[in-house]
Amino acid sequence: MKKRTGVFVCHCGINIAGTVDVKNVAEELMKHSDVAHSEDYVYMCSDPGQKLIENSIKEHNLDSVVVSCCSPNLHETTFRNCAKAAGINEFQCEIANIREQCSWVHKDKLKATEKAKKITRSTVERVVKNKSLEPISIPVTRRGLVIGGGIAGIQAALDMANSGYEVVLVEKSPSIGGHMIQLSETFPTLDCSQCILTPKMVEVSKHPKIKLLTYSEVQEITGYVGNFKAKILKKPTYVDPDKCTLCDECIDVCPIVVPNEFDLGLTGRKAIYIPFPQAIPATFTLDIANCPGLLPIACGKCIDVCEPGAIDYDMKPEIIEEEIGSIVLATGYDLYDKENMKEYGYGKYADVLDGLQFERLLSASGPTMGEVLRPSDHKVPKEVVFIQCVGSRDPELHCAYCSKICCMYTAKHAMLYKHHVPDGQAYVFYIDIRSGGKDYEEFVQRAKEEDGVVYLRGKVSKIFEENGKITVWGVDTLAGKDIEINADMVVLATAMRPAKGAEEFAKKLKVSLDKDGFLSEAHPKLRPVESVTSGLFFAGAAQAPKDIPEAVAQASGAASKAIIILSQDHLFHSPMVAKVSLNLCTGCGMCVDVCPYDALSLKDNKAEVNEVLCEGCGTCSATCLRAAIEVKNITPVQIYEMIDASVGG
Amino acid sequence: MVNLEEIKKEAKKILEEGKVKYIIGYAKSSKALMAAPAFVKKPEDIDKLIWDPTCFQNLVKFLLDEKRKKAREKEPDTRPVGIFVKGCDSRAINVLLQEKFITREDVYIMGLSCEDLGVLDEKKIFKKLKGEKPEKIEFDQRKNIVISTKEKTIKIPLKEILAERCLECTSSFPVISDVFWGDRNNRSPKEPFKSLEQIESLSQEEKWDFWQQQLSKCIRCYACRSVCPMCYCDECVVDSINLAITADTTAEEKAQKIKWIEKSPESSENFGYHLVRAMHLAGRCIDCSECERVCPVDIPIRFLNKKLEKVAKELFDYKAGLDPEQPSLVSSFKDEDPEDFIR
Amino acid sequence: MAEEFEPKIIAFLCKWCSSAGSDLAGVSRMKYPPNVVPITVMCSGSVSPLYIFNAFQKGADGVLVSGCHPGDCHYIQGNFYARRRIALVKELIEYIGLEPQRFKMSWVSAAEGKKYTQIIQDFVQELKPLGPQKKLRREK
Amino acid sequence: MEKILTKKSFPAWVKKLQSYTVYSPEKQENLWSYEVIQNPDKLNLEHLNTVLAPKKITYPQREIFLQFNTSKEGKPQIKEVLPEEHPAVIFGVRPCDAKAITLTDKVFGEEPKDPYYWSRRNQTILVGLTCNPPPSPNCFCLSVGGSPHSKEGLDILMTDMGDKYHIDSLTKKGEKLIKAAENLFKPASSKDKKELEKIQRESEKKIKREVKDIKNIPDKLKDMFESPFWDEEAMSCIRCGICTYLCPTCFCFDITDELTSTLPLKGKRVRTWDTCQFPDFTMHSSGHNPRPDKASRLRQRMLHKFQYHVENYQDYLCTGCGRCISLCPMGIDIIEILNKVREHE
Repeated sequence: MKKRTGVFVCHCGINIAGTVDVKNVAEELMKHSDVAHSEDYVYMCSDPGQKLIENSIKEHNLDSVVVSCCSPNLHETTFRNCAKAAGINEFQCEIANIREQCSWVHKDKLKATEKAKKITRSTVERVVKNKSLEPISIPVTRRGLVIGGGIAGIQAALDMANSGYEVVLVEKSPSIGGHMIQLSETFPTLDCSQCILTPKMVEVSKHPKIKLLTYSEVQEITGYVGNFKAKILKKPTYVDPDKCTLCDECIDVCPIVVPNEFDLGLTGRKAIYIPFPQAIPATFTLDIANCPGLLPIACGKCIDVCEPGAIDYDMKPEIIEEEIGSIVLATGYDLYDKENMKEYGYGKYADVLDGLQFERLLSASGPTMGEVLRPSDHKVPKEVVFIQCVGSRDPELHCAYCSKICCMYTAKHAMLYKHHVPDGQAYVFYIDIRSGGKDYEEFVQRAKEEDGVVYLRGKVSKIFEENGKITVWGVDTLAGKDIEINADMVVLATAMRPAKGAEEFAKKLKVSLDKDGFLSEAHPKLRPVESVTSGLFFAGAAQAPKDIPEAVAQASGAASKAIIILSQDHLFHSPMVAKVSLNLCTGCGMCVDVCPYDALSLKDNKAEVNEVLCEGCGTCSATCLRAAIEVKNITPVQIYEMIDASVGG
Repeated sequence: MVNLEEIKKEAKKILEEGKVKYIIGYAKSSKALMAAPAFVKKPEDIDKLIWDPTCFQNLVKFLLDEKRKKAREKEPDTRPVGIFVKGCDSRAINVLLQEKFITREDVYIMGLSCEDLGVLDEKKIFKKLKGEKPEKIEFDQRKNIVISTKEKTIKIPLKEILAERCLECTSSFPVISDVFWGDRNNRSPKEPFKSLEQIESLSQEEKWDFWQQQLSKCIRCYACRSVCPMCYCDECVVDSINLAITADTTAEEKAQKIKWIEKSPESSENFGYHLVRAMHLAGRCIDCSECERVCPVDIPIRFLNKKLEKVAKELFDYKAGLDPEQPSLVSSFKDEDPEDFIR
Repeated sequence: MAEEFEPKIIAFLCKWCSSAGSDLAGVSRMKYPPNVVPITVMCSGSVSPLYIFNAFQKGADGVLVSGCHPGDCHYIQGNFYARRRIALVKELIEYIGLEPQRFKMSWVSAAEGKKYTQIIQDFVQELKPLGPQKKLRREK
Repeated sequence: MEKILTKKSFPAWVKKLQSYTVYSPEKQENLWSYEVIQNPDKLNLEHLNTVLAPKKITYPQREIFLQFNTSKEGKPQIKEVLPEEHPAVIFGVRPCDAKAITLTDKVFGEEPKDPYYWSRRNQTILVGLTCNPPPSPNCFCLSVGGSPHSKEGLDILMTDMGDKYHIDSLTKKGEKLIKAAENLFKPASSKDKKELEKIQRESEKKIKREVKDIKNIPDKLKDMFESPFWDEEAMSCIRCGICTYLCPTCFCFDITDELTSTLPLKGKRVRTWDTCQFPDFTMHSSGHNPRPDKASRLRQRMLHKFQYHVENYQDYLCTGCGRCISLCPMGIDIIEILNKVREHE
């Protein structure tokens, strides 16, 4: 059945009319059997122009419109709204681009006009077979989920909660705080990490809109943007936080001692423990992996001494299901594994430490109460060698990328060391110094000039223990001579890696990872906090090595992206999605293979489209051998007609 | 060595046990040089089964009829169908499994190795016979074929009259089967794509002249499509063979039906058909070259499919029909896929 | 004298990169011959071989398929599938004796107006000496 | 009027026929095919069955009926297209193929006569060749009322007599051809005639394949419409068009419009061969298909040839050329089917 299409050719002043005979284009299209009306006007996008379109839609009772003008990127919305205003479906309006793709790039008026006719007619052929479509509306569950309770996760959770949305914050360890809470002072201002972080942690725990789930892990995420379902496993702590008074009695009686993760093994802890004094939630956790057993006969000392009876051996793991609308992933980082760093004697010599261990040594609440002492003999180290790029920027053996923060924290370490041990000497081996960032370069200079840290440009070739000292062989490429330092302590700026287990986790969420295992964003420049899966956003070091300010900034970015979704009760999705002709589909599943959005699946041996997930790319339709699947309003039959028009056939 | 008696024994057994609905095998036809498909339902009929180099047909095609039949029946008999498969045929089964057209339970695969031989090429033989009618044929120790016509009896070494595809075959035994006869010796022809060279070495214009001359012969009887086990669509994209319309197909849907090619056997239309067919078989064709065998006007169709088989192997290291789990050639990619042709 | 042969080119441009790239060429007022008529598709991955053969059958003298650079696809992977499919089409077309110069694929990003201009200019120059494409064209 | 023409002077005769388009079987690679003869000296009449019968000349696979040209306002202009008049001679026509043409003549001769068919047919002169030896191992013309030397439908029948041809001119058209080069022919002697009879007798003996008492087949078929017999026979059919497209007697066609321009809408209406073996042949636009499966299609082919056509034209729609047997990819054999029909209870 014939359509009544209106064709409106815009002069765009002389931008189009200068090279294209617009009247001629309008006349030519009048010959088309589906074109009921065509005219040209100087500025279609102007108010009078839009009025003109609206009026002739009514006057000639058109059911579809082609506007021949500039690129659809500019005025498609304008004219679709205008069509809508005149009472026809917005998807019955298409734009023929005769400016950017015609009048502006050609000189010969005759040929440009011929081309403009073809482009316009091609668009008419398309519109003639366009269907009226309604945007797909998706109800939104207006709650957020933040995975990871480090600084990034905390920031994102707070931002979302403070803008009035409920947030579930899931942290796998017993307390939030992440790595930042382990740090002593932070560059470049040297303010105390715990002092600035703990208020935020408390705010989280007290926030009426934040549901905090520590010692918990997200097991599964199903659904799609606006309508995710999360399955969360809450591991039993065997201690009821409400009853626990933090009296420490249990610690005293617990017979088991294991390395303390918080101090990175520099100290020990009991099987029942509180990760660190300011832990949130402030309560004890019974580490079942190391506890002799939950039966009074096995041990049961803690349960005996617990006055308030907070300890409950019968606590069971529970599965919590949460419905959420958008998700922020902030799974953070870990340091490059000891195992890979044998050449530096790391893990072999007690006095070879990694950056975080050294942070603990420097920390006032650390194992040495802030005194810098050698783990081996608790002597004050007089000569300390700091080595940068340990594992980073080493494509052959380790990680190709730069861990970004090491230059700065090494400078900080050296500086703080000098503050603690003014008569000590700090050496830094570096490849080159990367100190981009506000006050960063000045900070490094301060370390060199004020604190006399010796920077040696070069790599370390060997580290070995020799009569109580750690001998470091290296080379100073600037001086061009070999260096040997008999150090008391060596601190390695080891590379930042995605948090352990992040990979499996990413698989569960179907987010793609880059070659280094960091979360890969939808677009490196323009969509840096979004994943390709809509409704899923990234924050912090899980996406790439970052320092605190960057992590916080990205967290707020991710939060606001997440909020954009939560702020509406319905999302609208383009209805130009794939459609299956069931009578043609043989269920071979090739379309399912190629769909980047998991929008396709097989049901009773036929392909099925999840319209909410489908982005309408059409790769399925080109893959299907039997043309059983096509994208609405850009179907093969439309392309077929457009080819005709475009060759002028 | 494949022993026909063993095959018959197995056939008898599974029919008696009712393990299979029926068996698709080979029997003699009225033409001495070509066996015909046999559909054996009763144990007493197994004696018509044969196995020799005249068993050209890729019987996998008949699984399509079986599937259609099942779809029509109210309470279909869900037992598997027993089917004779050669090496190439078995790869076809893998592709059908890969594309979920059949399930493993639908078939009881009776694998037959071609061992060091393969099947005959009738055309090669007719050349040798110069038009005389073969009355009867015999094979002596898988070395020669002895053909008796009214006038004389001639002995031809089998190698001389084996089908081209068999000479270029890399796995002459079934890669998937429930029962198996014969040996599994992989043969590795020096140049599995040798036969293509005669065309590849031509100049652009010579290539065109060759294909132009060949494809303009096409009378669009669609035997190539009809015999191909991969051509299982109810409706062929390029030219409706069986309009997949149902009572609730709207007039508009019918109107939207694209005529990618016309019915006329004109050069452009014939190219349209054969090009699309070749594309649709890329990564799916398992080189049974039935299409070429059945072509009544001798179009070397295999050269089209074989070419894309070669491209798939060389550019994407993809071989069809070896693994039902692998994704299809065009529904997968590698980051390192070549793109030197892209600007 | 006879009028110079003007090849007809159909260009399948992906909406997000190549079409935007050709828009940029316009915005920057670059100049290229009017022989090319663009058909904007959502993704180079949606260009079926049928479209390409059909364009030649309907008398196109050259066909271009252009998409986002690998890794930049708006739809993550569409252009990777396109790359494979088009490679097959290209080999096939050449094999049956159509001049390979008549079929091209390119990566044109939204920022590469210049590249698009260059591609079209070169394409037209390459096609002119070949004359009209009659091999696959339907008799009129 | 019987004459003798030496093989040596055969080309000379053909050369005298410039006013005609001359077709003759030509060997291409392994196949024989009727082609326009450019060089009469290359003529070779030792051909086996051509893949396509001369039907491809008298009833081509594609026929343009008309051209149309529409415009938005005003009604479409339509121009009928008749095949341009060119007299043609076809040499080496096998008696079975000539017989086949007489069958299609009847069908297309029904009122209203088919102008496209007849404008070609009236222009075509058929010069036959006695089949000695038979051109195909599957020849069975004798079973369906033909013979290797049948004159039916021919304008001239040539018979190979070693170094010469016996020329039997049967119609005015035939006379005309001989007149074109009368001096090349000498009258046939009584000796020649004797030899001819011998050759013809022998040629009949050489036809080995046969359909047993075919006369009863039509009645037999009447009662077999519902028989499961067809399911069995059709099992190995792959629904291709070989048997029917290659059949010299099959005449079914389809009519489609082919566009040459879409704005304005222009195109041609063409007739192309179609076949009852394609599933969409009987597909209704409702989606209902009265012949839903291979069995019903094979049955249709058999019943049309040996029941319906007999009822309508008192003749089998089969001339025993054996093409459908020789070229069926799955070895379906029309003779075996008919013989089974005969035994069918």
